[in-house]
Amino acid sequence: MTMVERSAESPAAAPPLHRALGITDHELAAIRARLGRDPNDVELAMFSVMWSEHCSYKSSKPLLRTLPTGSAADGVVAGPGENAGVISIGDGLAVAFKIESHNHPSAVEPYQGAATGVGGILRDIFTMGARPIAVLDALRFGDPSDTRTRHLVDGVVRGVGGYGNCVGVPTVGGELVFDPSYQGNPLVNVMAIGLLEERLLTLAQAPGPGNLVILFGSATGRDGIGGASVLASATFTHDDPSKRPSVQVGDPFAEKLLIEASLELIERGLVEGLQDLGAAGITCATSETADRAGTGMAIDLDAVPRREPGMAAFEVLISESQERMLAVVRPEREADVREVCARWGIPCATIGTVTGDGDIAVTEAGHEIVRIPAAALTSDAIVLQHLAAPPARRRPAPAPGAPDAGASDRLPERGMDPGAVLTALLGSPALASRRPVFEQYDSTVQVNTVVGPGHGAAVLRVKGTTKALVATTDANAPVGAIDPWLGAALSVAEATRNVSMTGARPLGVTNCLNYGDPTRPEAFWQLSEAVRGLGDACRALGLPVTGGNVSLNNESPAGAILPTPEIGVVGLLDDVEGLVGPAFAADDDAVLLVGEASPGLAGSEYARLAGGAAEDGPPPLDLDRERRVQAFAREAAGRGLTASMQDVSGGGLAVALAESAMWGGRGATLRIAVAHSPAVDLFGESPSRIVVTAQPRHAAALQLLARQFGLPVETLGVVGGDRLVIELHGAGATGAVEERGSRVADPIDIAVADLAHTWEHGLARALDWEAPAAAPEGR
Amino acid sequence: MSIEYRFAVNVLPKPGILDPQGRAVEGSLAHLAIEGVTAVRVGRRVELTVAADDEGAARTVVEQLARELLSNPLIEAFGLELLGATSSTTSATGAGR
Amino acid sequence: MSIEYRFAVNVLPKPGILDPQGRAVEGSLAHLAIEGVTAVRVGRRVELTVAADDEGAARTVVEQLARELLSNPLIEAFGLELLGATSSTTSATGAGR
Amino acid sequence: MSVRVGVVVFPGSNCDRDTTHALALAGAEPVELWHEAADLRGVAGVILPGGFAYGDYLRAGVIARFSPVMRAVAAFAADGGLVLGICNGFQVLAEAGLVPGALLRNRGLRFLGRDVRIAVEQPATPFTHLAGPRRPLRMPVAHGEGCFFADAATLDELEANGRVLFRYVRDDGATAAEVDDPANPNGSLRAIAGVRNAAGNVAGLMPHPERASEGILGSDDGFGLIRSFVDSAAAADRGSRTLEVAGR
Ligand SMILES: Nc1ncnc2c1ncn2[C@@H]1O[C@H](COP(=O)(O)OP(=O)(O)O)[C@@H](O)[C@H]1O
Ligand SMILES: [Mg+2]
Repeated sequence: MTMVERSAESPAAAPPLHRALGITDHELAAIRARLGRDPNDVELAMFSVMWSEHCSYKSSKPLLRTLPTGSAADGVVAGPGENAGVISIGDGLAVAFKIESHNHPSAVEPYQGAATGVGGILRDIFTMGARPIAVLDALRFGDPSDTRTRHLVDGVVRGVGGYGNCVGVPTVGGELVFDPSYQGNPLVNVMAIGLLEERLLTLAQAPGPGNLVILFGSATGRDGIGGASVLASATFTHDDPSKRPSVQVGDPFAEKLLIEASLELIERGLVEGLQDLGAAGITCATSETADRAGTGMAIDLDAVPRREPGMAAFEVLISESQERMLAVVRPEREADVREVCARWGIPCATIGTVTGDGDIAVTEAGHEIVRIPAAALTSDAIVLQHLAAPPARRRPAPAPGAPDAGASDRLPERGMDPGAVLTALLGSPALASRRPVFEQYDSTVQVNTVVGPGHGAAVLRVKGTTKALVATTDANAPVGAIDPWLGAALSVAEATRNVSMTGARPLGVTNCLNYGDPTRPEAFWQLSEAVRGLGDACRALGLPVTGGNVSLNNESPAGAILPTPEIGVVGLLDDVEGLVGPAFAADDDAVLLVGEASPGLAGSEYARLAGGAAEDGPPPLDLDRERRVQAFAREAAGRGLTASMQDVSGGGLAVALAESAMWGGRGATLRIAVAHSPAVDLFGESPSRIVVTAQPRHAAALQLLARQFGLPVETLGVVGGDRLVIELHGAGATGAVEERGSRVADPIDIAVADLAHTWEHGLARALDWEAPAAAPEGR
Repeated sequence: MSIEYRFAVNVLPKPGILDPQGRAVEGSLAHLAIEGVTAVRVGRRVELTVAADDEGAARTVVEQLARELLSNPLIEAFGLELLGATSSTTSATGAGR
Repeated sequence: MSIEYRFAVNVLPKPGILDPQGRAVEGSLAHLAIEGVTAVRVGRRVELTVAADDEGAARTVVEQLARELLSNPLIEAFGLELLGATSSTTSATGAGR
Repeated sequence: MSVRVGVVVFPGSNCDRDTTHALALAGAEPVELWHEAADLRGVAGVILPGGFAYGDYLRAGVIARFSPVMRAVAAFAADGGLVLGICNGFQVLAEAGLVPGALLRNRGLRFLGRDVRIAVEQPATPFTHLAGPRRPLRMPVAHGEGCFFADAATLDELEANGRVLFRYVRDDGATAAEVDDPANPNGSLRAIAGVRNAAGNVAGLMPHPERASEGILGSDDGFGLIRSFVDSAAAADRGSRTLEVAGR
């Protein structure tokens, strides 16, 4: 008699097991339909984790199907559905990359949550036969002055470093964003990149009935029991102890051995398929690999090595113990596999065989305790239809957490001192240097790091070739809160633009969609609009979406997070010698602005600084212009016309110029035509704009090239001196004298060293960390 | 006049929680030619002096410290050990070692 | 038939050795509004089970381990604590906590 | 024929490939030395690379010290063989007592990965004689336990006998302070970044010369140290065990 039946007989007792496991009555009916009978308790537990949002994508699957996934013509070797996307880069090599969230575990236990997040995404990479070569961490927290936030930032950063540093994969980039909406629900999204020989590409499949199923890596304990279903899918509240399953603890040393052993197994052709164990543990790894190959598996539970005595069958089946892998191996190669594992000191056990019946069958002490069609757990899992409805009021809302009364009046358009605004922006927690964070990461191990964290996209040379990979992550959540389509499209535009600024060609996009409770029509609308924006932007830019991750239910009792479409991009530079950086390179170089500002301050850092969002909405995005701007940048770099390139993003044109000046250690004397208002032209964040510097002899050719791409171009001035001087001219610079005072905006005139000082110290001050130790300049 | 109590706080991974350090130590025993050692758990020990009117008050302070700062209640458990007490106000550093 | 002894090895920085962790704990006391705590030293505690014929033999093993592996004599001093003993050969995991 | 230089691979070593790469650039033939084999395969010098041997659990370097390969390395060193420990390798050598001192947690209690500058204190050693004219040298550190510690008498002895090989310095070459000086990333006593044993044939340093051995990586200041080691190993291979070589 199953628990389900017992509950039905005594309705007054505790809620039925399926509901306690997070399975709705509707879902239970769907499970019955697939099995043709009632599930037993163990099977129910397996369904509960496999049909969780986290594993099944039951809310997002139909949306994700609309994304462009590319083809062999785009070089795509493996796309969504595999552990990571893989794209060919020539020379027989390919790059694997993927981004994933570990938001809820990090909220509970920041160090271990972040550490195991890194461990999990790395396994997705080396499972495919790729050696992990880089990590990027995209982090979002609440108010930096809050004690709990500081605790989380400290723990998460230590966790990312604690794991990545130990396994020897450099952390080369990421993001750190503060917004009150993340107060109860921080975001920890981690992207990993790997490099593989294309011939070694390995898929997460279990082909060939009769093949052995081998589990290797750490022993199985009670880690994260219920983690997948409860931690990752139910709304998180701090005070509900029942939703605090045992925390998973990461062991980066074990992972390092797992990387070496797995790559050796693949290199020697010893495995037919390989899958890491993540959420839902053995249940997920067995059913997904079998389902992909159209096979089944017979698993002997007693063969699974355990860390703890007395574990129940369901615990072994859904445990999320870290650092484990599942290999499908031909019987005659079992001994070799065992030898490799033994040499790396890794426990290894044959736990079953591949079968032809399509079922996951589990025996314990000789009795069959589970028989479920693999498809029912994975490809044929339930799909939910949710209602999507835009919010009733779609007028641009005040920035969350900001006082909303008279928001537009708070914007210091009138009589503002642009120099003071620029300084405030550079020292703000949003834009200040992230050095105190990324210095806790090893960013140079593996000797590939040409450009590490700190100045735009990361650049990694590919040994044995002239090539380099360029990577970045980006998400525009504030605009996404106002217009989720635009937020997602802007995120793609900015991430790809960051890559194009180096002269590299973006290869593909991975994404992590961090949204709220999909049963709320507004949250589901945000998600569907974001997926539409992601797809539209990628189609416009001609890029495949090769994979990603969806994290829903990012809500705390205080409310939902800003919808956050995290975008990861990898690009290819054919010749690393042609790399273009963002720093002003030489005195007397001409400074040009390609693209033009459009009005709209909502969602900008300037609006945040001013304490409210403008009433005018966010600036628009013209995807075709974005494509042309990036194509121009690559062409200009390829022809060797550029001395530096930098896109205009957070903090607007003034911040972009200040960064180029600080990073180059040299000033500039510039004049900016104000077409709209000083705030829009200096600090607005309208997209598709880049600052290009060039030797004077190349300036004319650059202007011509820009016009050939149909892009507006304007000469701003020249590099030189040790001050950043920006004068404003044009109609908008004066305005109505009676309203704005005689001088609308004084020129900016600040020593570059002062800008740098403000920028370097802003974050440590905001977090109350000890003064950041400034590293020697250069690099 | 308050008394100075020297306490030790022992923090260890909770039973069932993975202890990678303990595992690494176990794995290295063979190299040391040591046999018969099992169940190694690696934790922290913090020794400190607290000035208070009586042992109960001192214990309350140490317990708060252990709970909020020295241990992570999700994955670690702690125990207190009283190492000694001196009624003077001179330092009790090192007592109990 | 051997006896299983559960020991703890307490390892602490020698007097005079830098202990930035101890200082960091002291530095954060104010945030917790804790007063009267001084002389904080942060070290390591390792608990382990050793099977031996008698306590003396067990102690010898633990001492070797403490000296060679668990502590660095240049900077650390250690002490042993016997937590318990069971005469069966079943695991004594967690004893003494 | 190029000289065979051994690179020890402990479980958890993660700079072994980087070191191999730099050695090959310097013209050596890198030879992997597996931690479980007590055989040095006839190499003329041994490098213990960076990483997290055995996870750096317990204390950095301590567990690795007991692996079979370390018995062979100790014997090789006792016989005058050239041994260099980089970062984690330095920690292993210190734990094994093959170089003096101990490496404590960074004073800031955080892992630090950044470029530092080091001065070569002893230009005429097998580890430094080809360091090149650039002073100071810029290269990355990446460690959580790199604060060099020894008692005052030992420190005096090291200084008096030219056993301090490298010190952390500021941009202008001035020795960094022990405390609150960003130029000294871990708070090492007397800003010591690298030392050698009394015989002069075993050395360790915390910064990573192998990560600063190509211009494309931002600095090739470390390559001179790699080349020094390869050159000295080649000389030892030819039978000349001269440890002090003339400066350039
Ligand atoms: N959490 C982090 N980890 C590592 N690097 C980071 C992190 N946050 C920011 N960075 C790095 O700091 C720099 C500035 O970040 P950001 O402003 O998001 O870059 P961009 O404006 O180029 O998109 C980038 O090089 C980025 O990779
Ligand atoms: Mg950005």
